Amino acid sequence: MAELLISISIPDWLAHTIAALVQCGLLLAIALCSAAVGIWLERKVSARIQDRLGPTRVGGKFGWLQPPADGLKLICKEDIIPAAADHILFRIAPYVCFCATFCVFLALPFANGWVAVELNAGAFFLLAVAGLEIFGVILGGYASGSKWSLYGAMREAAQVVSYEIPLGLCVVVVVILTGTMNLVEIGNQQAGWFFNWHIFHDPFTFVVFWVYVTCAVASSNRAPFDLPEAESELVAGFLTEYSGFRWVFFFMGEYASMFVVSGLGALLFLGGWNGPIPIASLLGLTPDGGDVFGWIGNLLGMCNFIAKAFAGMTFMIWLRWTLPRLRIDQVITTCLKYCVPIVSAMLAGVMLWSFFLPGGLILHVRSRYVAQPPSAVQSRAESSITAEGGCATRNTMDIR
Amino acid sequence: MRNWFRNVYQAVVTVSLALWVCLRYWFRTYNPRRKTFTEHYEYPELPLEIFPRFRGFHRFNLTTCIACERCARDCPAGCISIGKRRVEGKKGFQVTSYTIDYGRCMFCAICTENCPADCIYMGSSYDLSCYSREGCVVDFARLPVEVAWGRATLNPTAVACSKVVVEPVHGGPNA
Amino acid sequence: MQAERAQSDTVEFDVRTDEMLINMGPQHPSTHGVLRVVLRTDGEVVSEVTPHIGYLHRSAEKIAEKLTVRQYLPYTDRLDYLAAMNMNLGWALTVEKLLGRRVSEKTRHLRVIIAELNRIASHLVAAGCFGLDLGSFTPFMWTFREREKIVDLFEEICGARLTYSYLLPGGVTAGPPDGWFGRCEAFLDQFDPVIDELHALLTSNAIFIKRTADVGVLPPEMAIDYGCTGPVLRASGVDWDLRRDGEPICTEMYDGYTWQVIAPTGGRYPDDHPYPPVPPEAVVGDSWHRFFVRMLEVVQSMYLIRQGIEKYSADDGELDKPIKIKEKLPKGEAYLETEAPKGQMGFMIVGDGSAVPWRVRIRSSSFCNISPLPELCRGVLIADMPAILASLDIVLGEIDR
Amino acid sequence: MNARNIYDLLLQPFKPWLTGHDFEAIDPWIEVGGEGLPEIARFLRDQDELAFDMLHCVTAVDYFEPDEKKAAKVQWQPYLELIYHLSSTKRRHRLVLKVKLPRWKDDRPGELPEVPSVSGVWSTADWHEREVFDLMGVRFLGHPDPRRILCPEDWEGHPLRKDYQMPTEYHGIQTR
Repeated sequence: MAELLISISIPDWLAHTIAALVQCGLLLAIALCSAAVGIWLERKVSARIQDRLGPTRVGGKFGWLQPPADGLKLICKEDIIPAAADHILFRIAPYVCFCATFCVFLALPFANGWVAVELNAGAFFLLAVAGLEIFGVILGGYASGSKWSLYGAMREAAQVVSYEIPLGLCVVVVVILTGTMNLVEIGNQQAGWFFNWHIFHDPFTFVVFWVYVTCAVASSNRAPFDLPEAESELVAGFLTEYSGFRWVFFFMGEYASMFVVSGLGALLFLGGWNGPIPIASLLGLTPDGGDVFGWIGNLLGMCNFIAKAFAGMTFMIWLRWTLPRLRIDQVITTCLKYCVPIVSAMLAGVMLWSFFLPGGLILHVRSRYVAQPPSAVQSRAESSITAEGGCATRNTMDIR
Repeated sequence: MRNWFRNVYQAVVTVSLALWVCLRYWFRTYNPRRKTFTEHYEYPELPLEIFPRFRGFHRFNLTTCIACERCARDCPAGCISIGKRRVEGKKGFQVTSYTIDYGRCMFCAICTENCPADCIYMGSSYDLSCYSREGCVVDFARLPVEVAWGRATLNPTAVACSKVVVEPVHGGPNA
Repeated sequence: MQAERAQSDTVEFDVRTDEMLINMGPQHPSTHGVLRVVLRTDGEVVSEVTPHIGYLHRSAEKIAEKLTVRQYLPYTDRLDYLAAMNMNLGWALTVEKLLGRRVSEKTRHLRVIIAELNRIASHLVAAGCFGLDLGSFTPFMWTFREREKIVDLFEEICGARLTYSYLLPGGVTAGPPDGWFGRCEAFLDQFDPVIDELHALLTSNAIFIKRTADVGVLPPEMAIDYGCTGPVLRASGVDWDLRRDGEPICTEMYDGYTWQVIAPTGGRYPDDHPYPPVPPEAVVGDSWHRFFVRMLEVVQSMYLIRQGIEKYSADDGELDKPIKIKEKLPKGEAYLETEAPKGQMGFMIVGDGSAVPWRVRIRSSSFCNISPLPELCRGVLIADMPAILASLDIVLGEIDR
Repeated sequence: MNARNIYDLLLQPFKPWLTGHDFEAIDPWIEVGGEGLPEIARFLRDQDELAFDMLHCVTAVDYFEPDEKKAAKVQWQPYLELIYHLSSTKRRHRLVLKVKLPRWKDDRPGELPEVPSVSGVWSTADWHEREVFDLMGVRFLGHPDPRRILCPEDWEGHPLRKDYQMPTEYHGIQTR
């Protein structure tokens, strides 16, 4: 975009600034929309599960204007800062929380090449920045000057820090499989039919996916791991003293981070923007067919990606309204005693598997018994070795 | 170790079972015949269905009340007070006020049990509210005629009517 | 217990920690009303618990000294408002004991039906709130939905949805309307599968088991010592139910009914039931058992209701009329405990020859059930506090009276 | 085992403390002197054939008629009566124990009557005795935590006494 602007003789610095602003605006829109839709989804799904209807009034039959209405109401609420609170930190915390989540969107590709910042180490960046979110929560909990909030913050710290480990390991599994940390590349490697997705690569990745789901739920503080704001124990945890707009920011941060972890999960395991059926490539909507076709194909891919991310969010919501909450020691136990060993074992398994059967289970069987390999495989990009990765290189030629 | 595997197995099985039960509910609610449970009540739009024995706000028949004060004596909360006046040349009393303090009434229907004239019974209104404790006091003698005579049930409009204080046009003879 | 171990660990490692005093309640989502519990905590570990009650004290006993027994009946609704029918029944039976009266067979059967329906309603709230306090919101909605149907039945029969004032001393205000028993049975039929769903969502759920099994273990001796009654006592393995073991006036209400007292005596439940097995982690007297006993009692209540409907329809006697409002009480005192859903609800009436009792004493089940809370919560984690509290199933209206 | 048998059993060791009984009442009761209460309680709980392991309720009744006209008619002198309802989950029998107390210790108004606590025998008594202290004004000697339980800590008077006057104000709050 910057190049486009420069080409119509706009100064360099201005062009880059405008481009950055436009991209930020787009991402912010996506982040906010995902939060809004997430909130709406949460209310509707929880209502259906509980034999209710959920919002029905605001904005027609389905109450789809409920989130903006909620936001409006919350803005109108009295903004209270407790006397015992650390005023500056108390004010900063929600923005830290939201900004951290927003930063993650920077590296999140929505379609082939549609990413604000295409990083070599995208997966790494994503994990690192997503971990910043707890900073806001801890700040908020600490600065509230309330004991319940402090408990929430401490729980958050303990929980998220320990869940970063299995979460990271889950990502490492995919990195080993693909040999790259570039998220765009990881997405591209899963192009083609749904059995190209990493989740179906082999039984180990299938298990790893579910471990990833567990950890993702835990790291975005959703039930059954919503201990920082466990309402039946800690009143509202770190949110206890927050009201009005600051509370909205925390809330949007939570839903946006739900979107992020779901999106990351889709990217790593569920083929990213590649649909179960490669419609785009079957119809020739690839960059090879021309810019416009490529653009339409990417748009389709983006729809795919967003649909998957929302499916992930729906699953998290569904999970939340089904399960009781774990206790803090059990949360840590689940992480260290169950998730970490399982994912470590699976890591070893994946390594061995990709050594012996590098093509994955279904592809391997297919390539052995079916003469014609799927066309998408041919268009698959050659694997690349990143500076950070440098582990197993995947040779796509083996499949043929 | 066996325990470890059992725990994992248990967790996976029971969580999936629970998810399945919830999913079933989720989709069952889309059945147009079943609907969601709350969909059967469209409260603010449509009034709730009320059973004939419902003990709502009272209905009181001013015309038959003989001001015997049995209801006021029987009331456990002491929320009924009756004002009465002898009528010259006639038997019995005239009821000048019949107040029920709904801030105290607990809708136990004891007042209706022993009424010799059958002039008080439980009505079917349930949605009456006010902003002050004084507003909870309803004087049935001041209600609009059809309500006070027991033909209509106590309703917000009627109560509002009864609360209107009619000021004299001038400040009285000494003003 | 696990949490005790956790506490001893902190001592072993000799980590210097500060204790913190936290106020849980009177406004807290999981104290089931205006209960205030002061926690002394060391990190997540609760080292001392002090319950403070009395925020809902409405001088119920003093009010009774000004009203006749018939007039006082609406006030008994407000003790355990989740099981107002059972409160009415307890009061009615106590008055009848003092007056030396017995009701007709037909009234007796109606009372059984009503009391057991309310027992189901109350246990449903207990189960739902238990789920809610563990962070599972959905069962709460489902149980309240089922309770709503029971409340509808009650509304139809007595005209109120919470404070029923229906089972009066000497009889009932009015018999059930036409078709009421049919609707009652229809409710029971559709309620059957819901129990399975609740079991799927809570009882057998791995997380639920982890959260409740071996948490807040109340040994039988301690339960008896603290006067815990009802499901709390039975979950500790004491086979004690006033419907079977109480005074004649209670037990003869259930004459001719077949049902079982649910108590895991020796760790086993009496019946072969289709419900989930006892998990190996569970210890008799822990929160899980308290929950499970309630869930099984619901099923027993359903048996009782079905039998009651049969017996009521077969009986061609008359329903009794309640006592007069100014019925004179004899001199003397009568104390009677009945098996309310939350435990044994006792009323004592001291009559002095007038219509107004000289003194009324209400012995509430929740009051006794909550009193071992400081013992149960010593050394548990904060998250276990709501779980234990919810498993005791308290109603503050009854505790504070 | 009915109240008569229990009385006979108690007669042997505790004769001086048994001050009265009524086996014909609706709930047969045995009245004991206050000083012997803990021993009798322990005996009732620990004797195998008695095994009164559950204390249901501790309460008090104030026999005092504030109305002078009516007071002239009643036969009794004003007194307080403590009532303990016991039962045995093992032996399935029940008993009512009563303790008669003066309304005021040494007849000095304001001095609460005293009775030994049984909270060491049955833990139920702990809270119930607190409640009796709170509402009736009986001091339980040896109680581990003699605080008010239902009323606020700084409440004055004991509301269930017949001559109790409700204060018109509590910390600036109108009470009526």
